[in-house]
Amino acid sequence: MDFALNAEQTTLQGVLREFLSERAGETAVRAQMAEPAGFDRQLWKRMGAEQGLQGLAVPEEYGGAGFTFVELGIVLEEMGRALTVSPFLASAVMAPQLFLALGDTEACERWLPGLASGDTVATVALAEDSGSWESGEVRLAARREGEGWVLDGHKSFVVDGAAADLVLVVARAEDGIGVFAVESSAEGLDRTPLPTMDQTRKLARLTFGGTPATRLVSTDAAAAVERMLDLTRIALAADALGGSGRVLDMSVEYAKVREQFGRPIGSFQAIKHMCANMLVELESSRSAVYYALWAAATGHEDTSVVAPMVKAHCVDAYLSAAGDNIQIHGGIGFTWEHPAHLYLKRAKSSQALLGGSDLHRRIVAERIGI
Amino acid sequence: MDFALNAEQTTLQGVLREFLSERAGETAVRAQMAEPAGFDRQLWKRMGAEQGLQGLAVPEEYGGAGFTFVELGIVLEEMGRALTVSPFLASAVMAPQLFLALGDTEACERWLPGLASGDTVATVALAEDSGSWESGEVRLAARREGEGWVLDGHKSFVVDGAAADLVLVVARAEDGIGVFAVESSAEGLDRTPLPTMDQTRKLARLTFGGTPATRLVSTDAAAAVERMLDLTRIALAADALGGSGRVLDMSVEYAKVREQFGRPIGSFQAIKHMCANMLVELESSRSAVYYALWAAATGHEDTSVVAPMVKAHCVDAYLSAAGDNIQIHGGIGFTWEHPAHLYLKRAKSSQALLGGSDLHRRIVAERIGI
Amino acid sequence: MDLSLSPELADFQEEVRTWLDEHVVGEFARHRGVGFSWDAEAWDLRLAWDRELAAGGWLCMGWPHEYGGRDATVDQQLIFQLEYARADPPFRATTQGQDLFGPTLLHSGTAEQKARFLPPITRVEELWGQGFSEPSNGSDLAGLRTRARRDGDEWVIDGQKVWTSHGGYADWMYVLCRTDPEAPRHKGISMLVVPVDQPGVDVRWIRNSLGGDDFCEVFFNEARTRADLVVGEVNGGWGVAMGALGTERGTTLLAEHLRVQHEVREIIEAAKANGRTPDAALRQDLVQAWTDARIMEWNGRRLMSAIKGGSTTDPTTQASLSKVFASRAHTRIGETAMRAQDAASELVGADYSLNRLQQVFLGTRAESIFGGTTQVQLNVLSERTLGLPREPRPS
Amino acid sequence: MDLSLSPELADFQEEVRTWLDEHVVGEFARHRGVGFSWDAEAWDLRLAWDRELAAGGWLCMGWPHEYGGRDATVDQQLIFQLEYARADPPFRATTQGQDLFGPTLLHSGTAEQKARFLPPITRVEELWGQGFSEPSNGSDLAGLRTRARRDGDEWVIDGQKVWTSHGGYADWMYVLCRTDPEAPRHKGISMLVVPVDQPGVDVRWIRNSLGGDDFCEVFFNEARTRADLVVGEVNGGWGVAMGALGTERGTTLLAEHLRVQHEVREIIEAAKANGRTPDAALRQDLVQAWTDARIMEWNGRRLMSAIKGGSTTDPTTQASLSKVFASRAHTRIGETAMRAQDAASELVGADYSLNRLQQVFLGTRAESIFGGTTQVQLNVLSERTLGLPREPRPS
Repeated sequence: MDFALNAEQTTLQGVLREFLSERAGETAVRAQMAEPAGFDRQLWKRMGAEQGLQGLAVPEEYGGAGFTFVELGIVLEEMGRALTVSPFLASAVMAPQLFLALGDTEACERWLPGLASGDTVATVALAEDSGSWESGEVRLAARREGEGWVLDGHKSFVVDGAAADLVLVVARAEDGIGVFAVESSAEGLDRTPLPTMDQTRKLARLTFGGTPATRLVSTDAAAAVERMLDLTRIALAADALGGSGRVLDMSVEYAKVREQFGRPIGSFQAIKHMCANMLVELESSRSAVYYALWAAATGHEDTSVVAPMVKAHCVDAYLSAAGDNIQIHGGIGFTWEHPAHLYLKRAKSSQALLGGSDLHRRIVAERIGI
Repeated sequence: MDFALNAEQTTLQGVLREFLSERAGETAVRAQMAEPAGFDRQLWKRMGAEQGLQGLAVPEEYGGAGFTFVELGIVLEEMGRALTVSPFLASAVMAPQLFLALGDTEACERWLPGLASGDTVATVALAEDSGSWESGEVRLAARREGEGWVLDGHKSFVVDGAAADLVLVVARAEDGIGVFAVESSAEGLDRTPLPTMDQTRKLARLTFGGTPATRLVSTDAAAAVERMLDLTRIALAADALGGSGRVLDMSVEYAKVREQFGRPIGSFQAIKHMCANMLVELESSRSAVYYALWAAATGHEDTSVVAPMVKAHCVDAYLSAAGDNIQIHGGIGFTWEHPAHLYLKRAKSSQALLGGSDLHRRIVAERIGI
Repeated sequence: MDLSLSPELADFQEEVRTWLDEHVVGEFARHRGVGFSWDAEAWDLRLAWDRELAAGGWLCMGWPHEYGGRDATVDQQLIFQLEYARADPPFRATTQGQDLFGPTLLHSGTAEQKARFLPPITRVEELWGQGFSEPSNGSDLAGLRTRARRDGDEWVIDGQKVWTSHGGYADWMYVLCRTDPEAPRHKGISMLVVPVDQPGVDVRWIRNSLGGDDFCEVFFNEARTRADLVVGEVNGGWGVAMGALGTERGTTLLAEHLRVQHEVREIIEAAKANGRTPDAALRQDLVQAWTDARIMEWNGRRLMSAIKGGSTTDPTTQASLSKVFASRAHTRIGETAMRAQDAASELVGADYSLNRLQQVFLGTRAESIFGGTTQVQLNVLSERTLGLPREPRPS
Repeated sequence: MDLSLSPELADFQEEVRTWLDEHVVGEFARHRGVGFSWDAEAWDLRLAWDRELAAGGWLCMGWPHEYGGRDATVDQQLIFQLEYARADPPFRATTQGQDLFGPTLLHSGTAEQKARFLPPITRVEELWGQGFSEPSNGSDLAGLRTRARRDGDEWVIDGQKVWTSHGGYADWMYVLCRTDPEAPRHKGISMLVVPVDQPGVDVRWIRNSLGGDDFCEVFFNEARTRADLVVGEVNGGWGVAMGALGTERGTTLLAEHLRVQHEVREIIEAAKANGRTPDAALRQDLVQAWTDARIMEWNGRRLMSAIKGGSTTDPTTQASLSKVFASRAHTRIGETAMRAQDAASELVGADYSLNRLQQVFLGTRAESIFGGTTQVQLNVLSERTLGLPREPRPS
């Protein structure tokens, strides 16, 4: 019984930190920022070929490495730390976890190996212009046409929606909510990258006009979507944990060397306590994220309560830490050239994604019976 | 045009501070604390005879001094500072302001002179066991009997309800909400002092069984009650301002003399900044309270928005300052003998009185059209 | 990262659960969750409960068998705490000896001292009080002034201590005294074990802001104790005391922090009873309270792993940040507790008796002060863990 | 305590209101509220608006007639600001000269300097930039390294300044230089007036985190200015600069803080448009935002009274605490602004163009840094206003 990463997991963390700092440092991040659908395809291939990251948590029978959500969380933490611009969240968390939650083995066999290898980039399209991530709010219509299905309507705030080769679309059919696979080349599919304040996480708007789609088989698609959302919430908390860790490191490093009034600013109690409070919050977030990852990995009944809880808590803590980091840096922290603002924006976009923290606390309230 | 007390008002403030520190210091406060209906009748008489405080804001035609709500606010601030145990809020704010808002000149002529001189102690009974201060929630029933009215039901959380000679009861008659004057000797009136966590502010529960009462004439009693509540909200904010000022003074005095690690704790930035932040909040509360007092004094249309706003803001700031004061004092601040906890409790009871801060912000939201 | 139980641990869990089910009955069941570190409420009942636990062999579980423990592993201790929290019996009374002095003696005492003092602690036969803080030094422990001088075979102690939890019940105290006034601040301090029942020791209760008795001040006026009742080296008491305040507090913190989940449940029940749960603003705070309580648990479990050595975080850091997080969160929870009760939050019982939620509101103010203020904890975290420069010494 | 208007002030209010009604039209009306201290958005339009104000005689109202002012009273200035905020025209562009350098010169300049430099400021003919901060010294202004030495009739300046607002538009800069390297830190500093259009001055824009240009760095490489262009005494620049940062900022702060009420209204509108106002948690934050905005106004009005001398609070303290309250509150408001926009808060326009609420979220991060960090303000408040002991100097 250990509430800590084991030796293997710690090694994975170290390898990833080195890999990302070599292959996807700040210069690489900034190179992908300006382009609303940009991501580093070189890096993506290396992630797959050298590290096998995309398939880490995909079961071996579908071409993955069969590790658990804990290992996936370690990857997400490091990517949050490095602000990695890649469709990892969409294609290695959201899409495969939706496939797995639906339990359509045929679809898993058909698509998961491509996702696991990184050859296919996939995403899930759920929210629409209203910005709601509740499947009950879905309006995009699916109707039968001949043997298959066609989709009509739109999706928005689709994570990496402009770059994905495969889109899992949550749509409303006659018999209720269903999930439909649409390939990017499909007829009547139009994709517009949405310029975002956080330029490291790409969103897109998709329109569907009689677009042919394959319906994935499931006994309860809405429940599967909710399971996918819970896992994505935990993933975002892990990303926030990584970012929080990095901004604390930046603050501490700067506070040690920056001198004002003849002494390092890190010797002033105001700055010391700000950093120590960031540490308290960081490590408390770490406790929460690690527990949530373990719960997700083992299918613990707690997962559905813990997922919205840690999402709200950890992104809020991240936003606060990212703001404090700017304050500690002073003027330089307010400039475009300094990375401090990139973390503030990533924290903010993490807070908004899947719905804000108030909404997530409302979900917790319902799930614990308040 | 001046956003500051004028010379006369500053003098009043000084005189009061001296009067209360001489006549109603901590020993006097503690003497009244243990008794759930206790208040210092000697002091009350002196307030009237020597300072004319009870009638300060009562119009001259009703035996008062005819000053404005600004002067009343100055008194309340000083009483909040000194934690004065007296029915001033009930008898010099709530009851007379309800008389004036109702506009029943006959009743004003009959009762206000006694309130203004301090010979009569009065209060307003509005909330019931539910704790709600909305007149729409009132259930206590008034019915005609012969020429007069009788009351049946209960009231709770009545400020100084056990000590009052005259109770203005908000009751539900056939034709809607009305205000009824009941003397303490009235038949069928039963009063139970309620022991409270904040022992400086006394509450009572009153039961009425066929109790004879005089109905006060008014075109819109509910509106008059709301006006009285708004003025009481501002009064509580002024009380909170006084308490906040005192806890900051206590903190600063202690931080200057208490030494740890070979230096006054007030030389540590953590303590300095805690005190400076208390100052920022104190003075911002002061700006808010002074504006609200002026708005109330001049009948400004802003009053109904500002009243719940400053109540919520200033008692929340008070509670936070009272907590910080304990922290700065360390262990001694946690003892019964030290006055720090008295301020924490007064802040908390001010927050609960008339409904919590969330409720007050909800009222603001409605009034500004959100 | 693996929180699942081995078959052995699962058996142990079952054993604990069964014992608690069978023993948290009668008066003990009627006093679930009564008491806390900062109060002496229902003292006799809690003492009786401690003796019940002792009889079951559940106190001082990690200590060696020879001193009355059961050589339990850290994992077993953790499981016991989790089950204990689930059953919510009265709060233990005699934590001073079990959680603070005992572990210190185990670490730094002589064989004779251990044999003499540890078994009565495990059997709840002798109660202990801590003599560390003084009126002139709270956070700055090393500034203590109580002095002890040798007089033949005895130490003679003069001075005053304060904030001794439950000191009025103590049979013995472990007291930090300055034994070499010439040495630098940290170097002339010894930890002496002093019997309370003697003319030179005067213990007075301090009433706390809840209106209850918990802490004491203790006056030493030529108090005496045997020369060999020094824990650790003479003049080496500082290091011994730091050990007592350090990593040993894993289970103590955990017991306090797990208890909070019951409080939060009680807050939620209060809100429901007042019809306040539809209030979305309060709902947010209730969820925040629940989140905070869960994080306290997770921080505590990480601390236990750190104590086992199974974590990259060192236990001292983890204990310190757990404490800062918890005291801040618990204070927030206390405010939410009052709001959930609405107007009734003001009403107390006869003789100023407070309900549990009111106790939380007032009592949590002590948690950011005692055992090292939040400010001191933040200093330590920033300097020792983050490596930020120390503040300049006064010139 | 009397906020009512005398008949004269009521007339003045009417005059201001009428003028604004007649002039905030066309492009100016279409750009209501555009711009802020920390950005150069719509610069040309704002410059045109400043010239419109100048033509109306509304700039530098408190200055003597001889320099282009109208000798307005503090009350008149306050009323102008309140009416200005109500009309919400574009944010003034040329505040550096009007609010910072001008008042400094009025206070410390020679008659010749005033006659030469003040009228072009009131007519928006010459723009100014501040040269105070340097890369190595932000909050610690007295640590500045830029040096000026006399060479015949001229000063020769070498060094680097940074965070010069709108520096790229400046014709002149007022620059703090070390003119006596041997003197103690605060004593060898002079304030020089330096023309920007010369080979020795190189101004470069710094892109801020909003993606916009606002601040500049300025490199002085043997830059030259006339010997008599010193404001105040040679080596007396510290006191002159402190004046510039001190009590003169009443109207500047007020203008910024009153603007926030429009932002809060816009936030409320955004929440309504998103159907989010039934959300009770957001409602609480919207009311908090409105409360904060009102308190900013009231703090600002108290500051104006303090400047008049009609308050027991000294203006420096009031300015400092207004700033701390406002920067903290404004940051909170920025976060509420994003939440009110919900998912759409992430979406920006072409070329990273941000809506006003997004600008508030990002831009407010500068407010607790520039013009003296919150930490420095809290130090000053605790030491000068509360009289707490200074921190010990490093030994």
